[in-house]
Amino acid sequence: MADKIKVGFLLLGGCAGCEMSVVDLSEKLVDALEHIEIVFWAPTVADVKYNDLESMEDKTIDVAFIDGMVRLDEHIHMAKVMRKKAKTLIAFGVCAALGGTAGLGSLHTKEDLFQKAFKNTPTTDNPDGIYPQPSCLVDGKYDLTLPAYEDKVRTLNQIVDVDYYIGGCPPHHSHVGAAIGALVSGQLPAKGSWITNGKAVCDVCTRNPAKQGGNLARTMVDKVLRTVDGTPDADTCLLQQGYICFGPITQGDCGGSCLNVNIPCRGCGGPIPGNEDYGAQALSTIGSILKDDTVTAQLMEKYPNLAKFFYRYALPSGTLPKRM
Amino acid sequence: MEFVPNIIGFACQWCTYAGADLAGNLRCKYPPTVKLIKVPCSGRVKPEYVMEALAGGADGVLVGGCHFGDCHYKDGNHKTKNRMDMLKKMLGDLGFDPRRFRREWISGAEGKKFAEVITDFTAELIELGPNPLKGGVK
Amino acid sequence: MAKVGVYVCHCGSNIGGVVDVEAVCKHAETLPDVVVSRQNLFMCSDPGQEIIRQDIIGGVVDKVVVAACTPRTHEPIFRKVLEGEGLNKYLFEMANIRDQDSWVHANDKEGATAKAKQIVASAVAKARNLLPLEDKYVDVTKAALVIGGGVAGIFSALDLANMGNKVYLIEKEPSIGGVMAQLDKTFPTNDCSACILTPVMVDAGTHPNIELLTYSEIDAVEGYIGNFDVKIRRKQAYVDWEKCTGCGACADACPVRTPNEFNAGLDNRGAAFIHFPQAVPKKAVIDMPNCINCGGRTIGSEQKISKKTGKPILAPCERACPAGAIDRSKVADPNGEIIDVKVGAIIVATGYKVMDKDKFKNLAPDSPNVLTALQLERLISATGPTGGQFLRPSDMKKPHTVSFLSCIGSRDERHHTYCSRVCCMYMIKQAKLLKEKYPDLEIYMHFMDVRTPGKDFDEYYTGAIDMGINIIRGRVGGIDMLPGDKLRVMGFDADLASNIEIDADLVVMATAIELQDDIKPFAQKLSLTLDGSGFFKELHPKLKPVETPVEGIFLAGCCQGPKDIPDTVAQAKGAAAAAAVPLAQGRVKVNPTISEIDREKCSGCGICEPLCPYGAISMIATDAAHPRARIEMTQCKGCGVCTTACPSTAIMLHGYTENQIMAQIFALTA
Amino acid sequence: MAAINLTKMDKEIIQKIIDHGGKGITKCIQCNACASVCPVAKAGFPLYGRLLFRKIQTGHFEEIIEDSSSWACQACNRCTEICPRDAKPFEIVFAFRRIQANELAISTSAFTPLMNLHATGHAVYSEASKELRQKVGLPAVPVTSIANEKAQEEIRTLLDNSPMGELGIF
Amino acid sequence: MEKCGIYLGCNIPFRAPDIEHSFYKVFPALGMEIVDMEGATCCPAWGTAPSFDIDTWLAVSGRNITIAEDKNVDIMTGCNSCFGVMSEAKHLIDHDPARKKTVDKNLALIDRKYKGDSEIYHVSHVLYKNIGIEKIRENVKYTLKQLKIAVQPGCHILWPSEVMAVKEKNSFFPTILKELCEVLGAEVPHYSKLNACCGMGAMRSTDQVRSIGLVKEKLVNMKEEIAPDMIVTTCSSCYLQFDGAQKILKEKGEIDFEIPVFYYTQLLALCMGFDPKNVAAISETPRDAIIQKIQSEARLLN
Repeated sequence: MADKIKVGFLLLGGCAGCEMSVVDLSEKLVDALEHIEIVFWAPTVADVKYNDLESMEDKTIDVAFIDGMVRLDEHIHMAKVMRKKAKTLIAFGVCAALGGTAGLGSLHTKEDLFQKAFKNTPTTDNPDGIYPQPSCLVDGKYDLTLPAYEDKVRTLNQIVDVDYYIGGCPPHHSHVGAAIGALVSGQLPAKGSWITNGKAVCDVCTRNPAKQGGNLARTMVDKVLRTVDGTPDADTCLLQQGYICFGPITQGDCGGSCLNVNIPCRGCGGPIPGNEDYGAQALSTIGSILKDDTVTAQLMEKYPNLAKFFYRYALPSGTLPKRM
Repeated sequence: MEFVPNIIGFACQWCTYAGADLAGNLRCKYPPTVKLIKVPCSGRVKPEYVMEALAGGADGVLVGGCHFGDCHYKDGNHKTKNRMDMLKKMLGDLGFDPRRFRREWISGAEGKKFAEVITDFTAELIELGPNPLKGGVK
Repeated sequence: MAKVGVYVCHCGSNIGGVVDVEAVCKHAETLPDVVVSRQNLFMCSDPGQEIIRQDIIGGVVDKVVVAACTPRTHEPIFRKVLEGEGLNKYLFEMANIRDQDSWVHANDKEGATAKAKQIVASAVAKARNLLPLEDKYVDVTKAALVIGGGVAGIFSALDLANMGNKVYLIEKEPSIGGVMAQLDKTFPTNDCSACILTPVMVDAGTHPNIELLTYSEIDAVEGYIGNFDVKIRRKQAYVDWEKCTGCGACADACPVRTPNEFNAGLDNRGAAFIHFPQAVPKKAVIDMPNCINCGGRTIGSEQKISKKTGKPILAPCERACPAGAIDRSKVADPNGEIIDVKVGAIIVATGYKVMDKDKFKNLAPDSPNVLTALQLERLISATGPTGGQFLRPSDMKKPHTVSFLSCIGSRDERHHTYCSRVCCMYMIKQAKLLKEKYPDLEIYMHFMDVRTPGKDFDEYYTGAIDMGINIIRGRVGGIDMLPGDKLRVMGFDADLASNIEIDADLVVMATAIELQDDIKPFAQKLSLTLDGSGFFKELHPKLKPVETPVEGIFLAGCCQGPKDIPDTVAQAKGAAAAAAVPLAQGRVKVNPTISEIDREKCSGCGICEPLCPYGAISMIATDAAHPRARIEMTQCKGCGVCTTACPSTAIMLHGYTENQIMAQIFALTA
Repeated sequence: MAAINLTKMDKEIIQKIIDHGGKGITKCIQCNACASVCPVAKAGFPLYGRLLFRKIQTGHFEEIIEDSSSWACQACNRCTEICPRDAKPFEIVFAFRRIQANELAISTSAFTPLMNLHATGHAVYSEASKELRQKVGLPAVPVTSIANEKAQEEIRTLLDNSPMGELGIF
Repeated sequence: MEKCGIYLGCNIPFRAPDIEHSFYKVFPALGMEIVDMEGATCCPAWGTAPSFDIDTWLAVSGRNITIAEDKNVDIMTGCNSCFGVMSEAKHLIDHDPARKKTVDKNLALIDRKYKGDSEIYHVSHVLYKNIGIEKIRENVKYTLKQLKIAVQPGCHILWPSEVMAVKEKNSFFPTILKELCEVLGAEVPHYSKLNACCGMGAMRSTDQVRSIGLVKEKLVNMKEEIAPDMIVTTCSSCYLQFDGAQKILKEKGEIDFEIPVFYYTQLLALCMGFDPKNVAAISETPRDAIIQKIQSEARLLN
């Protein structure tokens, strides 16, 4: 079929979980394949090499999905290549969109991270402290290289122009399905937008006190609990109970998956459209709803690193962190 | 050239902004470092604004609100305290010098205090030197 | 594209003498969207305003920035100019380059000019993003509330009532009258205080438009100018005022002795008491914390029946009351009764208190012969504890030597830095009254300096010297207690340049005027602020002396700052006139710089709902599963707390939008 | 006495007083409260506190530098406790004393305690004390610096390295 | 047993060692262990370093404080002047970071470090607050019934109250010493010049005549208003002044009476039955008669 949409998938620094969501579409993916043709899927699925992509003609891919964050020079290079080859580029999942959890690595130096990863973990035996080197001459003649480690994590849009964003860690397969559906039907929002229903997790959460009304209407949070401190009541708003939940601040395309299993939202869905800085807004919203400064102090004690708390999935995209 | 810090101040119109006006009435002297952005209440100041200002290269940011018990809107300043105390902590956690950010309660009667706070803040910023993000990519 | 006009004011030399106005103008021209930039010696003058007017008429500009003084005083003036030429008045922004620039950086002209450029840039950035706003109006309740029944409150209430307005006059004591009712005579005419005040109290008590609510306090104030909802707590008197005739029989019968506040603690009253002889309304009150529940019977408990007679045994107060107004078996609510009233304007006239002598440890506060000046007023008053006889408290003997100490707690950094304004004069009054009555009395008055600004005041003072009253320049540092209840006043005579000692029988201290200890929570109920001295802050010290930052709430009397009776009455009448304006207009404007919710954007998380200090936000279900927030326009006061919290960026605070503030930040970091 | 031409006075003394710890000098409003309870004033010394402050405020210096009244200040601090301007009069008197001391405008009797302090660590010391102590059943010397070579060295180090060390007293 | 560092100063060990000895007798008997502050120097007296240079003053006072800090004890001073000098010094060091910096620099010269965790108390504070009136009552053997005492608290224990760790309820009408004397059974009437200065200290060395003039005023006032059997003080300077000046005044014929003078712990020691040869053996104004009277059998409590 000539008018099949040509799709490519490229994984940068990530776990390929987002791609698993695509696979999780199962029969729906098979149905979709009537309309789409996957021309590139590396390095996860297809036996293609980067130079296969490099050698493609520009703009031959209709829609490219890139998942994972940007940490290596290789990521930068491949993102740029894919941008050239793709007509439409989607930052797929929260790592590509906002940096993801691995983005918190930016709060540590490269040296610290290397030490932790290659020397100080209990299961590592590396007394001489030998670390991966970007290039190395073996036997005096083999010039071997490894991708070089950048100083900090970046989001995809800090490297190339991004047309659309999809949140989630990973995105819920139903959301991926809906996004692919939108692609196929051509009903996409304005360029630069998130593909999302645009509402907070609270909007889909059955525990939202605003839906209960009356005595159950939302009140100020009078204590702070972590999930290790107890088991939340399964019907009451987690935030209201003191389990700090980012549901109000986070896009709810997941359908409230975590809340459904009694786990507070940590924000993988990304900020609601209009918010530029997830962590700053999370701090502002949560700071607003805490009853008084003793509760605030409690929060700061329970979560000793606020940057890692509020920016769990979004640090590299933060207004201030991205410029540091 | 001598380093003159650039301070952006978010000032509640009822207290700190009025206090700054009073400093003028009293002809208090302080360094010409602060530029106030008037807000109805310090509770209107998003933490993001502070971060934006710092990211944009401001050497210091001040958020000025009313003393507890004096808020024109009853308790907007309590929200300010919660948010800004956490923000100050988070700046440190981000590896950004939290001394570049101050949250102060300055009433409309405290013109002298306003001048003192700015004088003191300016001196501290001179000691800290320019914001390392000055001229950084936006 | 906006067409921004920038108008830079010299403010005479106030700005022009420090800031290089020409350079600021030039800089403004380089800013985006600025189409014209002009300067004038006084932008707020007619010719200054005319410049702006012409540019609007000519279509040159559609957004106006004036760089001058503070918007807190001058924004309304310039907004009128826009409005007059048909331009939306909210398309205006002020750059404060005087109060916050030239006045404070006069020693650094270069720095001040650089800062002025930045302030103008910030204002222009905001102006480019300004949106037109529409004023809305609501109807006004034609009634007023006057809080405080002292001389200020009484005069405010009378004036408003005489203009045809319904007035609620509330007073926390059982009677109106305030501190003036406690005074003996008043300076500089020596009229008897009670003689001039009592008829006015009666006027207020009988005026058809005035509803007197004494023994009452403010519980809560909600709403806004024109439409205040006030909850008044009428304290429980435990005496049926409908029946009480004010005969005082219960007070005579009551066995309790507790310090009498009206006599400044110089004597005692019963737990059942009448505030003072000329009280209005003249009604008895049982002060329950001090009631000893005669016969072990608390209020609301059944009467005991006499075994002898088979009749109920009555408590002394019950038995004494000829009108049957006291029934201790009746259950009463100690919280009192809540009365809801709706008013369009409020006058705060809560008065003051004088400092206690206990704070002044070096001045022998434990001696009964050291008195505050208010205590002396009571001591020499015909209705006072001694029936007007001048006797010192320790032994009820007539004093021969009296020392007066001024500025006790006033002009003192450890207490109050301000001058209490009336002390010099009332002490001279007291000294003169005493000297007139007892010419052989030796009187020494210790002043830092004597302050007599007022009509006929200095003549009054020099008259005291003519009478042989000794005026000494020098503050007293200590008092020793001598045997025989005498007091050794250790002073200094600046003119003799020598230490002096006076062996006094009585020492009178002019303790400072200050507001009541519980004034802060009260102020908070009304959203009013206190100034650095602890008095209620007026909107402008010169031009808006009775207005407050809360529209529709006005100030009268000493709650705004120490003042004498003529000034208090003048201000009370001024406050009444100001409060009458919205009542007469019939409608008031609702400030359009308030928050509004974009329901399309709202996610219905409900975070905003509990944050609103005015309960203006409610969650309305569009369909059951998706509630959305709504803001009640008349309740919102535009603080923006919800705007800041909203994670869906669905709330816009008009006049302080995200775009506008961000634009200012960008301008200031450019 | 001829009139004092205030415009010709030496106002630098005010800053000097501030530098020596008398920052309250500009606050004094001559209310006389301090003098009313001051032992120096009551004992009849000519240049008691508040007059000293006025002299300083008006730029008198040469006229007062040799006056010994300030050395009668007992440091009782009753003035500090009551000063309505919180000017801390005691600090001003001592600031003036320090100016006098550093110009060595002090009585010779002040030197003995200083030299004692430097030599033994004690401002007041006499050999006769040994006998007194033994009389009441105590060891001839107490455990203070008088019996402690190291302590004496320490006090000398502190004094020699201080501005006082420059005055040539020790 | 609680413990406290004893700071002797100069006057007590060298001019009135019987006061020193009374400390060693009284405090352990009341359950307070006394810890020596070896190598302590002069506080330094107001007329020395404090009159020359603030930082030198703070260094010397700071050094004395470090001796107690090293032993983990608070400081108890017997002399009001020492108490005032060191309390003010501590207040300045603790509240003025710039001064603290200089103190640290100076003390580093002698390998010492000021920590700020030892409080400065006066002997009368320890007796009143830590030991307590009741404990004293329990340990007294002889009562002072029908004896009248004029108390002299002294200035430096009263003002500036801001810097003091223990404050009187009203520093202008102090009661701590009065209560300490009353528990011994004595009558302690108020006299009007209670808080007037005795004239000792710097004034005495500057102008003896004027200094003695002040103490005379005070003595006459006591005599006229209450005619006490003895004067009791907790200040070693006041003690020396009252004790020494009476002799001079009497010789000059300015007074015609003598009132015995005690430092409070001397009187307490006598009431507890200690030997006057140790605790009250040196004075200019005779006090043998009153001592005998105090330790007479008639006054023994059972």
